[in-house]
Amino acid sequence: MNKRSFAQNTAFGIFWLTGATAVLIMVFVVGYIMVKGLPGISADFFTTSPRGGLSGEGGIYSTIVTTFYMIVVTLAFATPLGVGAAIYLTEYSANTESRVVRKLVILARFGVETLAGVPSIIFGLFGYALFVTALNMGFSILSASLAGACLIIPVIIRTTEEALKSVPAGYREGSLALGANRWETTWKVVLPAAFRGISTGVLLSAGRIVSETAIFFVTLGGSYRVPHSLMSGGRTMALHVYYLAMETRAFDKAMSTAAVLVGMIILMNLIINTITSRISAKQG
Amino acid sequence: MTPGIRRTGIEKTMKMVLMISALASVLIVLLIFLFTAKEAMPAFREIGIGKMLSDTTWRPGNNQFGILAMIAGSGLVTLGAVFIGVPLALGTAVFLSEIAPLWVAKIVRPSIELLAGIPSVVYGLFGMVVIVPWVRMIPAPGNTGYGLLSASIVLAVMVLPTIANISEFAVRSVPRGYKEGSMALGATKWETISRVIIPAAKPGIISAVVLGLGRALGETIAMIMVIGNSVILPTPVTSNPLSIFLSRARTLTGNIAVEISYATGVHESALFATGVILFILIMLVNSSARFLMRKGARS
Amino acid sequence: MSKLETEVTRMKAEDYCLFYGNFRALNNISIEIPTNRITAFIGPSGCGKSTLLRSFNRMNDLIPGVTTTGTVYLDGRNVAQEDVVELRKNVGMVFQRPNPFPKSIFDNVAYGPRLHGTRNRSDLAVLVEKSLKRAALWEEVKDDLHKSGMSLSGGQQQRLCIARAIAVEPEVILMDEPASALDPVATLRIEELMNELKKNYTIAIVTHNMQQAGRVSDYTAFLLTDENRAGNLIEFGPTKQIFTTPSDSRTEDYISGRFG
Amino acid sequence: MSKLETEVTRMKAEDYCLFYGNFRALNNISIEIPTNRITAFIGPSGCGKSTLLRSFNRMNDLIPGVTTTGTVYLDGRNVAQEDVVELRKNVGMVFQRPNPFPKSIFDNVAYGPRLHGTRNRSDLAVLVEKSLKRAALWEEVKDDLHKSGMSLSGGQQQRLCIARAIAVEPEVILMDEPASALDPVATLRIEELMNELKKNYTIAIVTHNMQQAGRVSDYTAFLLTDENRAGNLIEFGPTKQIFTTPSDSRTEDYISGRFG
Amino acid sequence: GEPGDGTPDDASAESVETVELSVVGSTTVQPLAELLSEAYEAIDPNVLVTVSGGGSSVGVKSASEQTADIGMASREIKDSEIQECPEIVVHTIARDGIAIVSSLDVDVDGVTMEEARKIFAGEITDWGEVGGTPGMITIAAREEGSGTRSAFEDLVMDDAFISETAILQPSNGAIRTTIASTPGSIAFISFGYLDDSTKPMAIDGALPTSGNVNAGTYPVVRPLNMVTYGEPTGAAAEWLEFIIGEDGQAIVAAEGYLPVN
Ligand SMILES: Nc1ncnc2c1ncn2[C@@H]1O[C@H](COP(=O)(O)OP(=O)(O)OP(=O)(O)O)[C@@H](O)[C@H]1O
Ligand SMILES: Nc1ncnc2c1ncn2[C@@H]1O[C@H](COP(=O)(O)OP(=O)(O)OP(=O)(O)O)[C@@H](O)[C@H]1O
Ligand SMILES: [Mg+2]
Ligand SMILES: [Mg+2]
Repeated sequence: MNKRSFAQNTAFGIFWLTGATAVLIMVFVVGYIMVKGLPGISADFFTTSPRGGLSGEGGIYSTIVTTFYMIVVTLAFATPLGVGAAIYLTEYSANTESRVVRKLVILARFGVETLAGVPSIIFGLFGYALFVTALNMGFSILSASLAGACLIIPVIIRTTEEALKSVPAGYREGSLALGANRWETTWKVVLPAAFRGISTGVLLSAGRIVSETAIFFVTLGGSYRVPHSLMSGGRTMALHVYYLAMETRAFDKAMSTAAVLVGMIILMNLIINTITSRISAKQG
Repeated sequence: MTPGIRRTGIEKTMKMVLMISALASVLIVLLIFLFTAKEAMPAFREIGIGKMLSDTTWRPGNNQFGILAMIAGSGLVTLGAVFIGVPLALGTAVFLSEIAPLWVAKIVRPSIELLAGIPSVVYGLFGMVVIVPWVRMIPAPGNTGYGLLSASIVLAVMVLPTIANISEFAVRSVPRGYKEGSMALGATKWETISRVIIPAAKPGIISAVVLGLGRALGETIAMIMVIGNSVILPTPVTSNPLSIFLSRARTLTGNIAVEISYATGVHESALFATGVILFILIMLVNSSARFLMRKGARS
Repeated sequence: MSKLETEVTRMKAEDYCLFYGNFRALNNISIEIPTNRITAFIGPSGCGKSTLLRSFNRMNDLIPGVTTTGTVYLDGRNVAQEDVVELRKNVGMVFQRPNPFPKSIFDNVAYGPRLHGTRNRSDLAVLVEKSLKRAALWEEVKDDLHKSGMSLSGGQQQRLCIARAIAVEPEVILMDEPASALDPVATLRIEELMNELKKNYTIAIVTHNMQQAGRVSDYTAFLLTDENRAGNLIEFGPTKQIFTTPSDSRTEDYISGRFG
Repeated sequence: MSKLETEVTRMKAEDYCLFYGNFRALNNISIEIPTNRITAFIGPSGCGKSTLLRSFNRMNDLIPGVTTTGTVYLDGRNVAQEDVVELRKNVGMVFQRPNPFPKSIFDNVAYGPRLHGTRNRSDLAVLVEKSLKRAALWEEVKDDLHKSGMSLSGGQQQRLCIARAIAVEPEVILMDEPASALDPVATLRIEELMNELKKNYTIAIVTHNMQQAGRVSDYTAFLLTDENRAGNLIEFGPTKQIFTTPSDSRTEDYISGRFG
Repeated sequence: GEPGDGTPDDASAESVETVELSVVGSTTVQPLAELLSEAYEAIDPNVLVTVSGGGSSVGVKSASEQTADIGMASREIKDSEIQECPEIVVHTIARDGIAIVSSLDVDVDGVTMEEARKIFAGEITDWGEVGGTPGMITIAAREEGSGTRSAFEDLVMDDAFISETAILQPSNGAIRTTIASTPGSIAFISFGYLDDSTKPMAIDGALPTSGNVNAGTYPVVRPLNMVTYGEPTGAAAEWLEFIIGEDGQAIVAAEGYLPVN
């Protein structure tokens, strides 16, 4: 008996330790970035653009603008496609249909799963070969966001599917039994009920765009000008961290930019958690 | 009836549109493969796949394009990350799902979510300024801090959330009945966890690890910032075989990112070929994870 | 069965079989649902009551792998050849668990009419009021029509779903254990309501509860699984007769509680 | 209740209340479980039958936020002060849904004994055989002991769970609706088995099924929720008496089916 | 403006609207070009110069295919590139010395060309062999294909190869960081990246200074080029003129590069 509870105490001790380690790692990484980065942040830092070539002077204004552009344009491409695909996969594919359609659904699922596993540098290569070079779009927000959309489409599809699946079947049956067709049911009942879940997915994807570096490294060009059209190149904040760290010696600026990035991610996580906890509060 | 016809029309159109969006992913995968493969063709033709895969020398200036060293680099850094990260991730997963009181879980889970959200370039930066100097303090000839160990540590932290989340899910989806059944027989909590819950969650846990592996293989930016990027087959730097991790290396992903800017001709094509090989490698890893997951779900 | 002959048949199943994949869930069912009457389907769990009920408005079409043989008629027309949207408009359904949409009470009831082309705000208001009154819910909610349908009690939600079904003015209302999620008081309300509704509608209900079937229905169909787990119609007739002088001993066994 | 006085009490609850957070699920329950008898807990859904049953082996300890007042005794000792592992060894449990581990039949049955120190392979083999025989499963599985417990039919799985519970040689076996997931044939097997087991064990079961309670139990406890949804013990006594001459009208109503 | 629409023909100088010039290519030239664009904007606010990276080859290709107004290359233009697009015009805007630098702890002040070659080829592996305190030499280098590396290989390595064990970094800045933080290390970087975090090393007695380059005693020099499709006109011509002019060359010099005249 004693031996059994000793084994339990030892094991649980180790598990507590791993849990604590995970938290400590987070605190250390985030804490380090914040401690090194926050002192360099002032109002100027947000309102001026990088300048001075190798000196790494200036703030991050234009990189914020570019990041924002990237989020908006990428989501504009990916959200309709991703949500549409998820609707098809959850709402339409269950119906008995021709063999062909069922084969197509299996194919589509395979596509989504594969896409979800493709590493971002491959999206970068692809974007570089297709959009930048073959389609002559050059280093531009358009090229980069098309490549970026490929990265987040699976994320949006997956989270949307989850959200759609958590809509009670009773809503659908209720609507169909009143003589609504599939699309009416989806548009009027299912999508509104899944809205919060879908926005979580979209926000999550926005986070991916904010964090992404490898893809934009080869498709966005890295100009630190404020972009003024879809064909302008640019530099996202994450990319700026990379340039600052690798090109200049302005590690302090790199840390400050990283701190802003991490702050943004924390904010997004907070929003997502509020949304999801509200969802579960409503359902529970 | 006009509204009826209009409604049917909308329904049919939307169905078409939605189906096309569902197939867009397939199209993208296809395009990605075709385009990378097309660009890679000259390299495969001129160098030969076999030669690329078996040759350790990468010297584009001299028309030598072996990527074995990079495959070894990717493999070793992933191995290191798994070695460091997996125990931590699994421990955290079991801790979160079975042991942690609610208030503790409320601290640990967001921490892990945050780790998942931190951009890889920030991990790279952190690795450069914190991990690399730490590793440099290990006394060994030629140890500069840049190398597999630093990269593995950084990567371990990066894959921790993936593995922890998926395996926590696997542990959580073990039916409550197993747990109650075991406890009702007079098992302690730990006996229940170790003898019933973990074995039942094993397929899920394994596929979590494999999925983490896929993630690790695909990581790029953080890797090039800390791994040293030398194209050598990693070898132990001292008599201790573990010192292989102090060796510098280059990953497949790093090879692409480091050289793509300046490459032309066959060199550029060889980088696309590296991409194709990476793509296939990761597809293999991920589909084995999927296979394991399905097998787990069936049993 | 003599009394049935004097009734007008609204719906009818003929030699109807239904398969979930290879599994035969309904075996050769022939049954008539008389107009302006309440017909109850009873039988042990899994005997196919819900499946049969859902065949009348083709809800089973939604389930992958379902195939059928035989025919279901509405007013003499084969439902399989009707437009399914139109059919479901004519044959409404109320589910076991109340399932109001996460919309306001008003929008819940107006949902169907809007689909079917009623856009005018005041027409809708009239229709909503009429439907809620018929469903005996109006008095309780008339001041809160903008409140979410989800915020009502279980019994109110079920009546809301009935109002929603009535609002599209169907000919038939199918109810799958409409009271099983409710407390005795709410159950009583729903039962009274059914009696009220049968003046205008044809009603078919599934119920687990012998007492309920006895209290509320005019006709009763008893289903039972055979040795292959396929549902068969054992007996069908006026409720009185089924409950007092069943012609099949299995019916008697079931009703007196010797089964299940 | 006179007959109870001649029985030996194995377990006992005294003034027992249980709270899920702030919600009082059991209110002041006092009941005795006599040795080598089958005691049935009946009552409508949500009245606290499962909760009460799980109090006897402290399974409710696993649920966060549960608090209790009053005392539960096993052989006169307060279970709250016993070692919980030892208690659960002595008070076994069989669940509503058969829950074999995803292990071989042999390992399922040997699981408990191994925990409690039996390591010797041949001892285990003897014990497994004995337990499976008692659970009336041996003949069906003796050639496939290495097969997964999950591959058995529902009824076999439930008997496997009973064998698993018996293998640790408890004094009391608690069964929470052990037959509700089973078909009539399997149910009959389990009922016969209970009659067999009561020679050696004290058994308490929860059941929804009046007929089953009537057929199988020696004593019956009837629980009902009060106006606060808290479960109260309405009546407890020999099953015959409860079913034929209940002293509380609510018991009669329930048993004759006028409730739920 | 799309990158393609700023071709010489339609970049009209009379227009008061903002003209955008897209400049793409070498990451070595990029920071310098950014400074030059900032300075030029102060003179002519109607011209907006957008500088993107991508690498020397991308620079030449972009100019040839007219997807950018101006390409940047930190190396000589290859014959193959000229063959592919004979219309391209090369403008050398600066010269760049490539300096050998070591970490501050190294006590060797200079090497011969031969020694440099052997060190980078991995034949000399200890500082003791070149007159310093014995200790292992750690080499860092730019990646294959980079302009800096190609120039260094052409000018220093002859037919030898840079050792495979070298730490490779994809930018001059990262090289400098690596050297600054790694004891006993050596690398080559562009003059523009020289600062006091690393120690410049003399080659054949000549320290890497502009003076020595101008005097012809420092041997490792390459051109920094801008490439246009055809002779530049309009804003592109004006900007390039500005760069070659006095103000532009002052910036070039201030950044540590060598003016062209
Ligand atoms: N979607 C389905 N796929 C496969 N089999 C199904 C499906 N739905 C029901 N069945 C099977 O068909 C049979 C009849 O089911 P049905 O739901 O009609 O029974 P029921 O009489 O309504 O039972 P209950 O009283 O429990 O609701 C059962 O054996 C059931 O398992
Ligand atoms: N884990 C829990 N947390 C909170 N409340 C609970 C929990 N488990 C049960 N309850 C509540 O306690 C009351 C009694 O539940 P219990 O499961 O004991 O009922 P029961 O008589 O077994 O019902 P059934 O016949 O449906 O199984 C119910 O109101 C139930 O909602
Ligand atoms: Mg049913
Ligand atoms: Mg229960």
